[in-house]
Amino acid sequence: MKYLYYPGCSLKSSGKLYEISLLAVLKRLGVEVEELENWNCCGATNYMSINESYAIEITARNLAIAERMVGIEMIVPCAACFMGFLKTQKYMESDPVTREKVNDLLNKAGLSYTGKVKIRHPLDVLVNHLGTDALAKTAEMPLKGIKVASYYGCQLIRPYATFDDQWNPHTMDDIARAMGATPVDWPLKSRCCSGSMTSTMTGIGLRMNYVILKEAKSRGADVIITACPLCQFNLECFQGKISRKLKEDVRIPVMYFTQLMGLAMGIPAKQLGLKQMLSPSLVLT
Amino acid sequence: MSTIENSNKDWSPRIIAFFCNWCTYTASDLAGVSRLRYAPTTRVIRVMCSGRIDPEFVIEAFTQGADGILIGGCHPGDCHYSEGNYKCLRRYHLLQRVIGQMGIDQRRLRLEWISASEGKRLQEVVNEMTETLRQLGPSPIKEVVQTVIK
Amino acid sequence: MPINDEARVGFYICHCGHNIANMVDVTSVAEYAAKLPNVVLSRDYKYMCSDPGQEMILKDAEVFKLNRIVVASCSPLLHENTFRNATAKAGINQFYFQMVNIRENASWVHEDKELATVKAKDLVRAAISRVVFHKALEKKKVPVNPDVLIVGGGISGISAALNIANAGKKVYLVEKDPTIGGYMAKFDKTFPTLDCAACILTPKMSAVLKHPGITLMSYSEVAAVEGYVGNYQVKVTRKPRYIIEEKCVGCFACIDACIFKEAKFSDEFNEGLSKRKPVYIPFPQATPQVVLIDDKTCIHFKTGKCPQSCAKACDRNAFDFDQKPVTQELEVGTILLCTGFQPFDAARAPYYGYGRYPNVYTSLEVERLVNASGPTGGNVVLRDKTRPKSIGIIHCVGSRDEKTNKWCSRVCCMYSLKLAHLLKEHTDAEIYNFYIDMRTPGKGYEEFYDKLLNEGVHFIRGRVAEVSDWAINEHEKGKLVIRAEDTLIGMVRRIPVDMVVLAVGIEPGKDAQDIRRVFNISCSNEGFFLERHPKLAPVETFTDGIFIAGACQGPKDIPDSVAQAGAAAAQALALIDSGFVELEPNTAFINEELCCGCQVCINLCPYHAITFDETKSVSHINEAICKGCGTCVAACGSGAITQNLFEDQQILSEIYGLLVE
Amino acid sequence: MAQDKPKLKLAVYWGAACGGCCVSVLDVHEKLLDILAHADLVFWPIALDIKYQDVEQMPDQSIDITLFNGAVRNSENEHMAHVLRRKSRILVAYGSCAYLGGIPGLANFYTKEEVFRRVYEESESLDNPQKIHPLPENEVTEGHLHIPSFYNDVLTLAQVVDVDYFIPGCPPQSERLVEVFMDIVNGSDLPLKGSVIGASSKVQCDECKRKKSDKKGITRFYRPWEVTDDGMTCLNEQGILCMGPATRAGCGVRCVEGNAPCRGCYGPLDGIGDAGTRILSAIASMLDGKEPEEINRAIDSIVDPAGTFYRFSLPGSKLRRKVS
Amino acid sequence: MNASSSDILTQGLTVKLEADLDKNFGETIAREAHGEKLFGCIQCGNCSAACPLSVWMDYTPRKVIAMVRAGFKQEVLSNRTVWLCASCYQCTVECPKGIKITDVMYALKREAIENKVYPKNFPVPILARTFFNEVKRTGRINEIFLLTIYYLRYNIFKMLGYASLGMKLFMKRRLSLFEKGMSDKKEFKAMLNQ
Repeated sequence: MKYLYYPGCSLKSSGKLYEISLLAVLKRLGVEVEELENWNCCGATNYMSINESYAIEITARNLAIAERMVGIEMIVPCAACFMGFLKTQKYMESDPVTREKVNDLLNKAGLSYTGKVKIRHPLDVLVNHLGTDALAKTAEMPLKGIKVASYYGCQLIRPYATFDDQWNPHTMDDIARAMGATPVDWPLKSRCCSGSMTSTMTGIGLRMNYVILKEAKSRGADVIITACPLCQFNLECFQGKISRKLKEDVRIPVMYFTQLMGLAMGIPAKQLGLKQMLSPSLVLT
Repeated sequence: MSTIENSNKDWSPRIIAFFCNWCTYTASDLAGVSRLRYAPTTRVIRVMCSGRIDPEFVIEAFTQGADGILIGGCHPGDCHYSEGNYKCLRRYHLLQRVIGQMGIDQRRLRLEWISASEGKRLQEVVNEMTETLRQLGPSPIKEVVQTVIK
Repeated sequence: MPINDEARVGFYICHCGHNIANMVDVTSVAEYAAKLPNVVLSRDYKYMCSDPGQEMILKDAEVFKLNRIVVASCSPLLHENTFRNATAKAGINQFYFQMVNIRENASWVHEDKELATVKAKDLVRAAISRVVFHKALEKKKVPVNPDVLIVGGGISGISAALNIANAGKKVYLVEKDPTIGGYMAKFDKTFPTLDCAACILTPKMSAVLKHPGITLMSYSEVAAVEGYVGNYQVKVTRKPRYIIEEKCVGCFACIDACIFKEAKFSDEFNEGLSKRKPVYIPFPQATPQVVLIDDKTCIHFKTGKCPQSCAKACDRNAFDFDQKPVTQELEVGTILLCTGFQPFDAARAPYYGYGRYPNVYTSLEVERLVNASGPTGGNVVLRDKTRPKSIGIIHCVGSRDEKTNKWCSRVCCMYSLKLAHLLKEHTDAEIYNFYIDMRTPGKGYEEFYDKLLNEGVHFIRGRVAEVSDWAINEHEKGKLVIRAEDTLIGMVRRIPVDMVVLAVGIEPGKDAQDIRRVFNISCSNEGFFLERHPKLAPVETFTDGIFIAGACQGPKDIPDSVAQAGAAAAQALALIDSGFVELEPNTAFINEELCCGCQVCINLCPYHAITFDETKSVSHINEAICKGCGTCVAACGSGAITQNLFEDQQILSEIYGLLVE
Repeated sequence: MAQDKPKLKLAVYWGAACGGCCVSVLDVHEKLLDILAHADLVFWPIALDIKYQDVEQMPDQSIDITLFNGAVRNSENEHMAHVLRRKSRILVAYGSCAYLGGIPGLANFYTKEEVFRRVYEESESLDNPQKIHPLPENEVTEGHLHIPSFYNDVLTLAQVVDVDYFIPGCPPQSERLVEVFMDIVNGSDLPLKGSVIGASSKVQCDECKRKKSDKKGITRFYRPWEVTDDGMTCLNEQGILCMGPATRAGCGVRCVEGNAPCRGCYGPLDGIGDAGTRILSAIASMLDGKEPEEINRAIDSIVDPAGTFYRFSLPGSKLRRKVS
Repeated sequence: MNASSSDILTQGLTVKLEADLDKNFGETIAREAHGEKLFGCIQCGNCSAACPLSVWMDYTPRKVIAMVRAGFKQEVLSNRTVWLCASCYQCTVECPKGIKITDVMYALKREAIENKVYPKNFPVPILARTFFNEVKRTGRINEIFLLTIYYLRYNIFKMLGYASLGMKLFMKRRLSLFEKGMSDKKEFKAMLNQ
């Protein structure tokens, strides 16, 4: 089993721990990945705000390269990149004007995209391809008694993704369960974390993260797991500041789901980047 | 020469449409009642069932100058005469092969299942087919048939 | 193309007021037609279907010795018969007529008058070149069987059955459930008059049972329908109740005697809010008053090891555990479909928490809760037996939504108001109605809304985005929080309540598609049965002799359902009283001189109308059985089969006419 | 034999033909003597040394009957069609090629260029390194050379000149020829001009002795060598594509009698506009299957559908030739 | 100003005169947002209630849609509602009329930038613009550079608030100044510069 792999900018910087833990887990599961050559930024939400055609074009370029590398399926772990790819595919599929225009540009750069690449999120690959039974077998040190609040954020499951239930997503819960932990049912699973607003509209951004942290804690969660570098960054790195500013301790371990999996699989903490975390570390009993 | 070519508009194709009485013809009535606008390219011939459509009608229409032929019947399982549409489907697929071998672009012959309630679908199909035929341009068939090259 | 010098065609084009004339230049079409071969006369007229229009044909036929008539106007499905009759009155065989559809097929669907006119001319030319080859034919008259089949025993089916039976006709009423009554039987009060549903429905139910003209076939379904208008053969399958219906008197001794001392199984009639035993009667006033056994839960059927205490308790020996489905054949002339609707499944709107939060109810569940004969005896309590102090009623659940059902379900606003009133009355709770638009078009409906506005019920105009147990303060703790924008104020509101009522919409029954196939009728896009014309033929279908009424045709409240049932009954009676129907002579026949006996055609006929004559070694079509689809015609390698009204030459001339000036 | 009537003048000519039709005339065997008792052969290229110029110099209408076999393929064929029309009282399109185009008519699936390329450039048995194509006009050392020009379209006789009667068959049954001829000699009422003569008014199945039933339900077709024919059952019912259901009888069901499927050389019945679509529709009506995939699987087993259905009738069909 | 500004009512806070509307605004935005069906909006407010940020907006999303189609161009573009949209798509998936409200918001952002009428010194568009230029320049994003440039443009003092967090991350080796860029930027740039 081999996939192409598009890390995106975040996984190379602030989301570095996502990349190393993801790669460690995939390696353990025997899933081979090959990084997309000479990839570029997906444009994220900002490109859509400034110039939509550019946003589509630069993402299409990545798709074209994937197609050239005969990568039929490509893993995209960052929620924003993932959504951006799906959106680009959707536009190119349904809008002939966009399709032609983008292909024109691609052709001039010596590329072409015919729509063959299938974009998959690691959650999709793990749960729907490998299956939770297979995952459970790899849990050498099951996380007995650990209560996990899965936090999906927004763009991972909507509006285009189809690998999980849009209204009540469960793939991360499935994984947590396979790792021996207990998922917590809570209503804010897919509520927005404010994205980059923690840097722009700080007051609002912090407050939005506050309600998420607080609700997870009040539901008895020991840890929040995420599948998006920005969600993880916001929830983890700002929780100290939030606790100080709002005078309420909302600190709680916030990990990538891959870090949690790694723990259960017995992958050394260092290889999962657990030593580099800012939030409290998960206490294993 | 048909009247359309004599008009001063941009070229627009002529589609002979064979519609079954129960589903597609009714859908075309529904499109009318719902005032759904579509390209004025079709000329409907009503038959009781798509099973009545003789492949010869299609060839005849082509040789008389039709740019496209649209066959409309009930959805599989919904035929008013229980299975006439399947009989149409079998003839259609074999005919498609033959017209392909005859050098006729197979997009000029189209079969669509359009139920009595699908006025909207009828509108889409006619517009789509009109667009396809516009891109294909006027059918060369009539001229080829009438002009012997020695 | 061959020609026919004998034909003298009279051509007429209709303005249809402005309907045609606005988009098709009718005078230029008329002038154009006048110059076509065989055309003796060409006229345009404001309304051809009017009496003067038809008179014109009569007079012209005589003066100009016409023997063919072509009318360009609306769809033949609408007025072909009108003009055929006019043709016949003019002394011309009615099949020497051809209609050109330039309204539905041209003026109503195009925007370019020039092109629409060109199209009209092409169509007219085709009709004229076709009509020349028409042949004189006769319609076949077939008597109408006066018996009527009504499918569905809800309020529509019940009303129609009584209407028709009271007119002295025999009615078979087939109901798939063990009792008639439908959804109305579940309701407590009805809007806007608040009269009790049971009080007005149950007398009708027993009237059906007692009526000598009505044969009630409950727990039965129509398996197959054959034949045609006036002469349908229907197969009805009765499901096994395991009780001999004629013997049971409804004493319920068996239910008391059931080996299950406690009722254990979800009670369908109470929407699962109470329990019943495997042997049960759906509700006390069920009609017929006959118990039945649910073989999925009965110990006898599951293990074979039940002492059958129920059967032993029956002093009339009404039990028969070996009952099997029984199929009965009926012969009827007309059929009324009153198969109703199904409520929207609230689980399909996961954002409202149905099935996730126990205190989220559907409106039907609340109907049972407020009902004095319901599971709580009319005492409105939550699942934990506490009384709600605040209740949110969410309108349009499943309706007006592209993700679920696009249409307005028409009844939800009114029944939500009714439930608000009843809940207020029963609990004195704070009640919030969340609506998108308040729709109260009906007699006394707006007045009912006025009444509610003054009863202290809150109205918030905004679609609820979510119901959740996410509390952001003490006030919200332990409650269900409804989040909606109060659009009239422009602010988002979070309203914590104890109970949420989802006003679920109306959608086509889950078996609507199967029913449609059995009866060979059409459904509109959303899946409701399609009427022949949305305004002028609202209870007829495209299959002659089959009528529709009630919510199977579209969302409807009780008064409208009853009214439509009356209309359908009147249509059926009119057909029966006319005594006979005329059949199109569009049948096929085989020319024995050409038939080679290859038998390709025989299996193509869905009606087994074609048989092989071994002695002559030719095939033969029984025209009484032939329905005129023409599929055999296209299959004949010898060209030995001809379909009346759709002969090869007629269609080829039409093609030629369309394309060649 | 009484010689009170003057002898009829008879001509036989071949256009684009294989020669089979001429042989079929010889195949009347000793009946030829009966014919010659009543007729003089005035022109017959394969048998008599009479030149075109001789025919051109005959008075108009001086030939009583001309049997024209072969399609019109080149300027020579067309020229002689016009000459013979002028010289003959009755012009008969004799055989499938003259009647509907026949086997040479299959060239209408190609253009003249494609035919030339195949014949003069690609043919396996060819030695033509310079890829020389024939030219109608040529200067050679001996002088100006003219050869007939090759047409792009193969034509039926009736597409070139007015034809009185059609005798179908590849080749026509010799017995039929004698019957027709004797009718004319005996002065029987001649059939309507334009009729197909010497054949039946029903299709092959009428005369075919094989057992037919209403169970067609074909799921795939076989070429004759792929299955063992039971010798009794309708070939189509066994999946062997037989053109019998849409082909005029008159040959004595010869192919099927020889356990080979009918190939359609007698053409369609009167009033059938297009032979190919007629058999297409009949064959499609025998198919089984409701899913497009199933149907197409069955169709895939028909080798060259258009070539099969229009094997003898392409130039005489509605489409006449491949469009592009 | 157009003639109606002299109207006596213009001093009112809750009055809008026809002459001051941009009647094509709705059409323009609908087209920009890929033919979005915003004219099919039934003003149910679901978007507003679903939006996690609407409580901080000047106008709720529902009201924005109403204003767009009525032609309140000035008001819509110059307020901060559209810039508070975090593109979480909650409104889009919930809209009963299938309006892709998030895409409408994107279209409004682009329109605002084009018309240069977004709120002055408002951080969101500044970050967006910075991000845009960075990618255009290098093909990828280095968050340290991105944020530095952003704060330089927006408000250098605000950056101080993040200094300690930045330092912590830097110490934990979670941020670095030198990340591997694209190996070949030529064709990427060529594509964008066309």
